[in-house]
Amino acid sequence: MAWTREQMAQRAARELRDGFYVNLGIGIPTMVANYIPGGMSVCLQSENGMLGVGPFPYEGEEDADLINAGKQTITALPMTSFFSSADGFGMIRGGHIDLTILGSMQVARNGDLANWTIPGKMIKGMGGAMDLVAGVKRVVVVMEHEAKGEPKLLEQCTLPLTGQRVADMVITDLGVFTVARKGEAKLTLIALADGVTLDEITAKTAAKFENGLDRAAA
Amino acid sequence: MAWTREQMAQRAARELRDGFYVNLGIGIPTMVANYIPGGMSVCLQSENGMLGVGPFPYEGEEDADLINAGKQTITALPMTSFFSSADGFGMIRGGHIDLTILGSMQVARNGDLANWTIPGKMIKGMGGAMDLVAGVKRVVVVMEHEAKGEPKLLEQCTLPLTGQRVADMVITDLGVFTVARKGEAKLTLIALADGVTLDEITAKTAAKFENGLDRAAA
Amino acid sequence: MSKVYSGASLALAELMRDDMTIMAGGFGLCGIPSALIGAIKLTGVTGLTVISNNCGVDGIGLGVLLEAGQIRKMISSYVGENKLFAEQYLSGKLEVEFSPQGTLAERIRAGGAGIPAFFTKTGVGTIVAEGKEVREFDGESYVMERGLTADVALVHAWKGDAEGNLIYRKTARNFNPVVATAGKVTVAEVEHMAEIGELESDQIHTPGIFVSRIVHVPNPVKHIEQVRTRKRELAGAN
Amino acid sequence: MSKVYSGASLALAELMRDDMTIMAGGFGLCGIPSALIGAIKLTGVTGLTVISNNCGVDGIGLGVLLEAGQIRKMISSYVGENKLFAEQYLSGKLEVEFSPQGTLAERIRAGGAGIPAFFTKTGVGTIVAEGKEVREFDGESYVMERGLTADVALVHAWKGDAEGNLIYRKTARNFNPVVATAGKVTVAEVEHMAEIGELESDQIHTPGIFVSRIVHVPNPVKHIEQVRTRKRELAGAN
Repeated sequence: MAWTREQMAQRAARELRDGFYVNLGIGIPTMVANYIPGGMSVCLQSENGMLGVGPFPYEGEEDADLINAGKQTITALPMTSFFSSADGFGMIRGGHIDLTILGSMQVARNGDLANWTIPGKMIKGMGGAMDLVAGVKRVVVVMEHEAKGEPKLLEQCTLPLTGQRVADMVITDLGVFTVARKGEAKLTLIALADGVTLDEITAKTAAKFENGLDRAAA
Repeated sequence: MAWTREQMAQRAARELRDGFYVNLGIGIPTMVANYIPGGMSVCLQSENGMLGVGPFPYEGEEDADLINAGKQTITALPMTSFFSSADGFGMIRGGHIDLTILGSMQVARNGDLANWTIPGKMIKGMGGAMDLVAGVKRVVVVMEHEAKGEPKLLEQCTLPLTGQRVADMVITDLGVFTVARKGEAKLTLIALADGVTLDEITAKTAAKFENGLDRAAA
Repeated sequence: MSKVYSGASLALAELMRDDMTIMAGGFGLCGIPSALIGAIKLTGVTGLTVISNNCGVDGIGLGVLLEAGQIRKMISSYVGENKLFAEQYLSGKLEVEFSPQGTLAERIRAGGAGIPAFFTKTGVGTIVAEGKEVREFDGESYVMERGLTADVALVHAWKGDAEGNLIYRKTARNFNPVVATAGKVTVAEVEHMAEIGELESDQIHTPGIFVSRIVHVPNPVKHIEQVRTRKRELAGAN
Repeated sequence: MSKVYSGASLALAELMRDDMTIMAGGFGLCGIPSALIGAIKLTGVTGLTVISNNCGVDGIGLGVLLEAGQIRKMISSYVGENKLFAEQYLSGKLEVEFSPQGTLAERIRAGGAGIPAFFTKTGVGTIVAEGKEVREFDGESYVMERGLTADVALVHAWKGDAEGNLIYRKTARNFNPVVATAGKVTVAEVEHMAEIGELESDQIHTPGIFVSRIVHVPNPVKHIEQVRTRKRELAGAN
């Protein structure tokens, strides 16, 4: 009865605000673009050098010179601008992107985030993930609550970190948590997926969290 | 019988090489552009954001959006490119400019250069001078040998420095000196202006120098 | 949420306060945001720290704010064209921090790109390096310089659109592209307002993300500091 | 002294030697200097250190040099698309230094702009910061990263001219403009060779000063890693 991938994307889309510049990661985060509320203007950035990412091209209209950071063919919009990767990451590092929505392998109670490597497996590299979590104003993680029956929300990450105390919110198939990036570590459950109980999410979460459901509902 | 300003510029022009990217300071250095040898291709950079500086405009064709680093109206050439000041100084700091020719108030035997301020007078600021002497591959100074009867080539600069050990060559109205930028301080006279004697230039130079006239002539 | 404002004063509404830090593009009088500077004068704010390569000339550009006594401190590379500047500086009314021009441009770029500090050869062994860390890399000495940001950044562009995309013209580009990145709020004045889509995506100098507010200022008066010309009969001689 | 060479191999003549450091523009297979990479294969040089965001895929782009055993070390942010890479890495034939993508882009820009080191938030508290200086500025921690340069830098542009001026197309721009600034010698391959004056001065992405050699490579084969499309009947739904 947990949320589907589409529902997770839909929930993440509620974090968008009119006028936001947003960087979307690969997978479920990409799907968030399908749920931008009507009338809301949101501009998507791709760190490889593009502001104003359009939808996938029609079949036969793919342009090898026009790809997003996931190396997928995309299209431009009338307001699109292109720039270098150095400028693309200047935007990110300089705090000009309002929101990034990305996947993760683990998130700790204090907002530590691990999503780039599993020791012992072939290391692929972190790509732009470390820059995004360090530089973007607000970091929303969208991920399955568990991986092969193991919780992904932990007291401490066991995988090498992508960033320290960088997550602001975690949306899983079971619910939504907010994370304090400053001060004492604090994870707060603010929503449950339809049909998910507090007991169930507590059982499947390896990090202590506060119950903020009442406050959120109020 | 010393060299005229035109002759000094002419002598400085002998330091140009085909394919060089060159930044010219204000005053006599600007006149060097008039003596680029025929058939030689030299590209002038202006640090405010232009590569390929053309001659002054015809009367009535001045463009307020087209000035050099001396804030003088200029023209563009077919190969001209424009860029930001950050990029203009990136070229300079990154060692992409082959040669700069600039004026100075003092040069020391070890290549120290002082050309931006006189303590006690109103400080105007260094503009781009410190960047140029620190970043350009080769720095040629063109200046009067004396200022109000005082030598400008000294054992040590008395004015606040623009850069430490940055001058490669000094061209004055009395002669030409090379300067060692690395290792022991070493100033070498390699040419005398027409009619100037070794005694005269020695008397008017407050820095010890070696006589390299024979070697230069050989 | 439109970025387009119908006048320079409106474009600054609720942004200005005493003792804030502002930044302005331009080199000499070339590419300066004159209309926005004029609007700042009208707000009457004082105690400003102003980051800009120059400080205009008497009565033009930032000289207007100097005249009105609104500037407390300048961070510049060269202020030689301004008599009033000398007076206020010598009388102690005005504080000045000189940064070499290339270092200033890079400090602004760094500020906009989230880089708090970097090393440069420029200024090593000069008073610019006094009080700053000097460190050797690969046998050469470099001085550490800090990034710069501002509460409000002002730029002048040739063309812009409602998205905030900007294109500059010739050497009027100068400091404007980096200044545009370094303001908490960046306000742009543009000579031509284009329709969305009119500016070619590959040719935009400042992507709209950096610009919060934009105002159309058609046919601005442009001043030239050093008119230099050649005579027509000399054509070909240069 | 013409910068124009009539073929990719000629454009690399006398530049390549064993154990040198090269740098290549491109992101994935987009905007990569394929012809120049092919020409490096033909030179047979080995022991290369290669600075590039990715390492191509098997048989395409830098994958070609990997296949030929010419690369000793990669400095990249992501190499996940290359099976051969994994093999060579695990067998100890290949050394890898990972740099976060934004840090890598900035390190290359810094190298080209004469900046030996800078501070960034990216990677603080991760293995990327291990062994590097971490310092606090205004209450936040930053890690010091070093600039990067190369003996030879290779870029791919859309248009170029004999002066070395370059214009890139869409997201094929990516790392190319910064890579162009960071080579002791930079070699550019261009899809279209323009006459001098044809490229608009305000629209040049890489000024000619950065480009030592240029070669015209018309109609290059371009590969796409992830073809994603929408169906026509869904028009308007997105």
